[in-house]
Amino acid sequence: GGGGGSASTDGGNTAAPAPATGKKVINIGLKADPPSMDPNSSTSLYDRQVYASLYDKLFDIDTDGKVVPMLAESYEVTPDGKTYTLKLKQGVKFHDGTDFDAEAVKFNFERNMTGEKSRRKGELKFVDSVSVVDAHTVKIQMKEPFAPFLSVLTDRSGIIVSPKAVQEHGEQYLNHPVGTGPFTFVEQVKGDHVTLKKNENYWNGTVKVDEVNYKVFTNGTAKVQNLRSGMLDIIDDTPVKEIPVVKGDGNLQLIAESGLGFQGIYLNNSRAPFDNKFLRQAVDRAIDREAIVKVLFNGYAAPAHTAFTKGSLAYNEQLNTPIAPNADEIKNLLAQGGKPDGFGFKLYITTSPENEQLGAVLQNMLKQYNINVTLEKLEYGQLIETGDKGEFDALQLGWSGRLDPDLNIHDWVVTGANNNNGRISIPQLDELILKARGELDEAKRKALYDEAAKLLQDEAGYAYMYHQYVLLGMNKKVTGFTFVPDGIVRTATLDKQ
Amino acid sequence: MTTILEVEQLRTRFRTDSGVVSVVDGVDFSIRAGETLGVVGESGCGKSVTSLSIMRLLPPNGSTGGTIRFNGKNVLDLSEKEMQGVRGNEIAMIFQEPMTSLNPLHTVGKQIEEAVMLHMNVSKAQAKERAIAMLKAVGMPRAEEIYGEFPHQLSGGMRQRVMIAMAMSCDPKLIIADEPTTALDVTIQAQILDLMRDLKEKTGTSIMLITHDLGVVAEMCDRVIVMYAGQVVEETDVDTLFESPKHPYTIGLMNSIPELDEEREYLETIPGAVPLPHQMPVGCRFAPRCTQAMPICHEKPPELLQLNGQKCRCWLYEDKGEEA
Amino acid sequence: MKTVRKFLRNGLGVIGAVIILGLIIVAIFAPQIAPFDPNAQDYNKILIAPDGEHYFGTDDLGRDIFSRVVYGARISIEAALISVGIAMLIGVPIGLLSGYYRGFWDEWVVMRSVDAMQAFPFLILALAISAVLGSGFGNAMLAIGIGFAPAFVRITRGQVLSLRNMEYIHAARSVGVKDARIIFRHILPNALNPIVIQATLAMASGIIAEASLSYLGLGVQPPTPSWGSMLNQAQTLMSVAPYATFYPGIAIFLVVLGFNLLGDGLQQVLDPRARK
Amino acid sequence: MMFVFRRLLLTIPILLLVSIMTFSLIHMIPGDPARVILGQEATPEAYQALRSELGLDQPIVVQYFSWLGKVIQGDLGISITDRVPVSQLIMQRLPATVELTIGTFLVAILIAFPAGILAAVRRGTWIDYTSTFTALGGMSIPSFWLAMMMIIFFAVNNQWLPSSGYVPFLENPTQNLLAMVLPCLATGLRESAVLMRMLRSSLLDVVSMDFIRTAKAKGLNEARTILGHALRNAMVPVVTTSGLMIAGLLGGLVITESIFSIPGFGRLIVESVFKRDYVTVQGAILVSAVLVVIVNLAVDILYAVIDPRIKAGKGAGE
Amino acid sequence: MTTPLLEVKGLQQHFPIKAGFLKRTTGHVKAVDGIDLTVYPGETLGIVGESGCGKSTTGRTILRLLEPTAGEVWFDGKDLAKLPKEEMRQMRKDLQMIFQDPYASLNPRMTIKQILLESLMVHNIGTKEERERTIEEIIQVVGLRKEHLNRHPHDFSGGQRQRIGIARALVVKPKLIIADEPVSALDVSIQSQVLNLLKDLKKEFNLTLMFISHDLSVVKHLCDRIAVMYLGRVVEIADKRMLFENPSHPYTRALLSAVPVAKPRQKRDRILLTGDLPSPANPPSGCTFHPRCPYATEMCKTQVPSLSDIGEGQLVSCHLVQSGEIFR
Ligand SMILES: Nc1ncnc2c1ncn2[C@@H]1O[C@H](COP(=O)(O)OP(=O)(O)OP(=O)(O)O)[C@@H](O)[C@H]1O
Ligand SMILES: Nc1ncnc2c1ncn2[C@@H]1O[C@H](COP(=O)(O)OP(=O)(O)OP(=O)(O)O)[C@@H](O)[C@H]1O
Ligand SMILES: [Mg+2]
Ligand SMILES: [Mg+2]
Repeated sequence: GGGGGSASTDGGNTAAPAPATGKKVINIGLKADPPSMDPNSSTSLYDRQVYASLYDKLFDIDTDGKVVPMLAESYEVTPDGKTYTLKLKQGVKFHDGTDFDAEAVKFNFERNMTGEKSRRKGELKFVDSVSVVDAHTVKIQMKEPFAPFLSVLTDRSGIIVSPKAVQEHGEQYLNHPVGTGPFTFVEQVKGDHVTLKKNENYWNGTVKVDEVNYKVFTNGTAKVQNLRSGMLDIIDDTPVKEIPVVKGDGNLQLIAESGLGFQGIYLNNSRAPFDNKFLRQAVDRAIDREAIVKVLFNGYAAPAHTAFTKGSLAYNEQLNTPIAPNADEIKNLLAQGGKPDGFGFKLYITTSPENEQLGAVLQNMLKQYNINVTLEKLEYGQLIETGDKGEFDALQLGWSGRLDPDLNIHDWVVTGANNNNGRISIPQLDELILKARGELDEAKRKALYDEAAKLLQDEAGYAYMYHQYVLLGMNKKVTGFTFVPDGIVRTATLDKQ
Repeated sequence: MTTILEVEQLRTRFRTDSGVVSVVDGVDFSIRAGETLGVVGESGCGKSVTSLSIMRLLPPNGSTGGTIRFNGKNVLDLSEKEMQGVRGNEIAMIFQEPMTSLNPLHTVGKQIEEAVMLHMNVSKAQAKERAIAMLKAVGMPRAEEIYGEFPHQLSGGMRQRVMIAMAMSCDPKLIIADEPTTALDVTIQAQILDLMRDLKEKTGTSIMLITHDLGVVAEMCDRVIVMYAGQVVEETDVDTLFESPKHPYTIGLMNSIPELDEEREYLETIPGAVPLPHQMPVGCRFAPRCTQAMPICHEKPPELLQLNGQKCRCWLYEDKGEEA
Repeated sequence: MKTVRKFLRNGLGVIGAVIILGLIIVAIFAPQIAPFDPNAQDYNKILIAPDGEHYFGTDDLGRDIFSRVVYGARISIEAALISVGIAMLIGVPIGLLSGYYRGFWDEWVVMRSVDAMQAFPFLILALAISAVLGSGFGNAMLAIGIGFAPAFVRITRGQVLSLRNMEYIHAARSVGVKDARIIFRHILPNALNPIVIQATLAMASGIIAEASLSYLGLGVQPPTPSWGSMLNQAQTLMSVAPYATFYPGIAIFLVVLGFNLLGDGLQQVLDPRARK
Repeated sequence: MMFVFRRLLLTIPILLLVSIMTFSLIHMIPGDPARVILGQEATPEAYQALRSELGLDQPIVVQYFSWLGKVIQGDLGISITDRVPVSQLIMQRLPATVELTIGTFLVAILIAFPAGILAAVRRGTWIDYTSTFTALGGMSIPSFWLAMMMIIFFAVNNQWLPSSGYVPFLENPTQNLLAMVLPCLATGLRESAVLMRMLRSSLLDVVSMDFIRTAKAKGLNEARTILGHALRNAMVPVVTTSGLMIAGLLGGLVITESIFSIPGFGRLIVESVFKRDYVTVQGAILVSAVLVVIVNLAVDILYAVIDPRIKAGKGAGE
Repeated sequence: MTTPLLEVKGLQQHFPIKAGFLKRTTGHVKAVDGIDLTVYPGETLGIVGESGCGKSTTGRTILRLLEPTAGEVWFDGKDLAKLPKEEMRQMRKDLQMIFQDPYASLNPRMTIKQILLESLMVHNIGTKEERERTIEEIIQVVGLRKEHLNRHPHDFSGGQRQRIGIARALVVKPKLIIADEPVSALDVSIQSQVLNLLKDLKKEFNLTLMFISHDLSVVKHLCDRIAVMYLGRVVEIADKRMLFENPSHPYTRALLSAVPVAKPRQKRDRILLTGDLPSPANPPSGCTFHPRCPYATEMCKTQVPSLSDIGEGQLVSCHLVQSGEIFR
């Protein structure tokens, strides 16, 4: 390694803008365009990266994955779990100079709960009302206890934007975002970059860099090249194949940590062949997760057999450890399922090269047991729609993950839930998960999830395969970085030598 | 009269897909100062190739042998640069198709001027003056206007006048006119031939007039060579040609043309067709079509014989003449 | 026969024909030529650089790139033939009828549609069509075929327009031959040369287009080894395994070159304009 | 200028057809834009709400005409997914593509002209064969593969040139130009091959014409014959090809733009197709069609400059 | 007099000139502008005139290869100009054409046999065997051999091709043949072969022929009556002998005098016309010949002369000749 050192000495294209203006600029490479600067309507992971610079949330996640107050000073919950009282930080101002206060919080909640274009309604559906107690206290009344609530507030639903800006720009707010975060909005060129500049009056410590640029690089190799050449300081996602390059470069470091999400296969429980539990099991058991992790990710992913990752409250190492495929067992399952000579099904995947490889590997693995997989690529939007309509045998789609266990499982497996594309319907499972959702005691909650996970594994309703890693690539000149399990880069503390 | 052009044993070959073909094969003739030499023959007999060989303007797959002596020097020995000094200056050409022989994108005036500037060492203004004068000389009405017009604005006859003006513009000693009126209507042809005759009388240039129309030959030429399949088969002055043609081909040619002022029930014909360049007969090239062919005709090619002022390539006259 | 001999003398065209012949042979005998099953994954042999066993190395799933390239020839040939076949099937009849009958339909419907279709950037058009049809080899072919069709309409129509004024067409009409027979017996055979040339050249573009669509993720279904999809996958390996990008690309290059050379050679021999 | 005006009128039906084709094509693509926008987090109510907000619940013809009505007033609409005026999106993306197109075109001309002229003049010699073969080779390289190879060689292995990192010219000219080198070369080489062959064959056609013989018979040397007489006559097909090329590049640099991470116009269209942002796709394709039309118009005007016969209505190019 | 086989009355063929990009019709090329002709059975009518005067267009319009703009074409009791398409197609059996360019008038992709058979086939003439026999006969009639039948046009020389073209016209035994410059593309030695063949055939089959040419000597050699055309109109029609002995229209005279004669030293009074043939898109007013006519008067500029008999069936379209002012 280290041979690539010439890159950083190549002044020609190394962060050329910085010396020219004497500004400290951090350039962050994103895999895709962040579509919306308005958390109210956002649905993209890439938005969330930018929000970390632009906005603050009521709560945040710390490095251990614990929920900690951010714009909230402190909070209280009534024992029935139905009333939350939040004390807010004082002296915080939005970028437009207006005050952050209880009214603003109420405004944001209401906008998220009732706004016509709000994509936050689902997350906040258990909130009944929000009332201002005093200028820095709000009270939130829940319809029923909802354990993941605070965790929800560590994300987009917890972001407080400037009510004034919203009123001023209306529909166009997403192009004129105003938050309380460490950086203020300068411009966005769709598909290319978002530029933010230092918030001189940041409430939470001095911001050390003058400017943050989020640049879109759809091509992974190019992104890594730019990291090496110094054009980028941080990249959100290092392609697995490029990891050796990053690691081999003395100026760079790789931050590889397990993320919160999972990837797996929806098996359509509502129609043949996967209305047959044994056939589902056969497929589930035939997937060699270790091999997938090794071959496709070079070890930079974790085998999965549940929806929960390390750091999650519901994580159970034993349950999550996949069982190596056993030919006899699978044969048996096939026989039980009435297909002793094997069977075939169609698996929908997305069009990305990585996904194609995954498909090819799965195909190869299942073939040994006479399970013939026909692959069909669908473009992402179509894939989602196909999943929604339930017109498939099997479909590969995972989840980027949230901290609270409920947000990783409820929608996927509860009868009729939003993302339950596999049409899983196990009354007992539904019961367990709904119960866990209202359970505020962590230990009891975990026990419920363990039971649910076991049940789900036995039913093989959804074939979990692996937990993806967060693979940040970073120039060693960047300091002040701390990793938070949601994989989002907090820029407030960053500096550059 | 002095001889200005003397062509001896001219041989032109082309590299083609079916091998090397000899298209002009041992052609001899000469042109004297102030005379008009007619070159007649059917399509494909090598008339144009002969003229292009003289100008050294053959396409890249062609090569020329023999001597072409112009004003005493062998044209084939000149460097390309020297040759450029000859073209347009001492020998000028007029081509068959007035439609396509002018550059459609340049004005008529510019195209004449270009030749003048190239050879006459004059200023641009003088060149323009000369160009206009030439246009007037070829009988163009509105010469000043025509100077600035593009070829497509002119009719065929006018374009041919422009070509003539261009050819005459540097006072060449020889003008090679390759079927200058074939593409024109008879009434226009009459105008152009008239013009050429006039100009020749005024300037005394020699003209090599290529044509397949015996009528044109009769009207224009002093002497004539008749070509067949790349060879000269007969050479004579114009009167003799029409009064007592010698070569069976010439005779056949003359009798196969219907005439306006005489009535014939049947035309004479020459059976068969011209041989292809790569399938030339061994003996006399005309023998397969000749009604008077003798055994020797099919075996040995005849030489061009001298018969008191008339030349003829035919075994029939072997005893009567001497070799040219 | 003369044409054949003439073509044989056209060196570059012959090279093109030889390349394509070679490709066809490789495609037919792929199972005999390829040392490995193109889809067999060997996780112990991931990303092995080219050596004596794996001539072109292995890819990130441990598949033998050489074998995949060999099998890819099949897809390429099919891509070339099918896409151009579709384009001709659509374009040639429309061009024939439109050019022969002229009039309102020709001027305002057919030609304006052709104009409109050609106003789309080709790849975008193919992309949109294949997005409509869904991914997959057949649909990609249909998309490319539809995308190429306007070119065939144009070239056929152009031919018809020049041929319909030929004396032998007038002759046929004056003899009393019916329109359909004139179109198919007299015009079509004589319009064929430029169409064949265009078809050959279009095959070259067809292969590139298939590769481009595959590159954008809309090509054949995995694990079918198509050169385009191999490149698509190999692009993630650019810095670790450049050879994985190299060989499929070279294969595409060679075949496209083959078709281009052949098309060029045919043009020299068949196109009267270039014949001079 | 009546000529230009009529020419413009003629493009109206084409533009209409283009818009209809785009509209129907995008609407035929399976996958509902609302679904795509909402992603995995959609509730059925949110989905319905978004559909009606986007006007997707209206009959398709109504949607088309309401869009068209706005377009006629110069309003390309608001992007479904980005919520910005489509015109703004396009304006943000065009500069990079225009620059790339110009660069590509320059590369193409700089190679094609000398090579094409030389090959035509030295027809049948090794120069001709070499350049013809090279050109056919150039045409045969998939440009995205060439791009990859160039990245591997110039950027990954040697780091001589950046493989990406477009910045607007005004922001940082050096870096902008450096970043443009590889993309322009990668596409330009292929285009130069096309152009060179065109120029060669067109020149050969012209060189065999009678008036070239006339020019030579006047005593002009080869250089003056070719440059003074042949070249301009040979330009008509070359101008056509160049026009088509420029028009094609403006919307068709999709792959180059994505390999080199250039925020260009082609990528905007592709991204929008994938996002089902049909308002943007329609707007962008309409703009690209208009560009094609403008380029064609420019080509036609150029013809008239090159060839005096055109103005007289005796089309030379037909 | 016998009844005419073909009677053309007021035939017009105006080609629209489409200009601009909207292809609007901005004018008309009046290629044929009101022609009257009669052809009697067994005769050969020659049509001469300079390039572009509308000879070919006349021929093609009579055969409805071009749809006439106006006028009547009476043939066999029917007005061809108004015949429905299919009836016209069947009618073509009786009306055949020989074309100018022997290289362009035979489909290069068909064998001679196919070309000849096609004529018979489309009109359902004879059985298969009869057809074969017919074409074997006809190919010999035009001086070729049976072996030639299976060859393609490119295996033949120009003269041979023209023989094939003639065979194609003859094979259906038409009542009228229109020959459009059938020899002008041929070399003189070949031209005479074809002319002789035509003359033979005329006798043998008692052909009725309309022979179009720009070559006066050829027309004179072959034809019985001759029509001289100028700018889309017939300016003079007369019996051959009459026309050459007593050409009456000034244009006819100029034309005759312009033909170079293969008699050196023979000095002739040549009438040199000034200027070129005007464009048929914009023909001069009155008598279209007046701008070039040495005798033109004021009347010629304004009044269109009509074709009228000046005796012995000689029809001339000239005010001055008709009024006896010149050449009478
Ligand atoms: N570039 C060439 N390559 C091969 N053969 C050629 C070439 N140019 C001319 N020829 C052949 O040379 C022969 C003589 O041609 P040339 O043009 O001199 O005939 P011509 O007597 O001028 O006929 P025409 O009356 O038709 O003009 C022809 O058979 C022709 O095919
Ligand atoms: N299809 C057409 N469209 C427009 N104009 C035409 C068409 N056909 C012929 N013309 C014009 O009509 C006029 C007469 O043409 P035509 O071919 O009948 O003349 P021609 O007497 O046969 O001449 P040539 O001796 O050259 O064959 C010419 O000016 C010609 O340009
Ligand atoms: Mg010639
Ligand atoms: Mg004609």
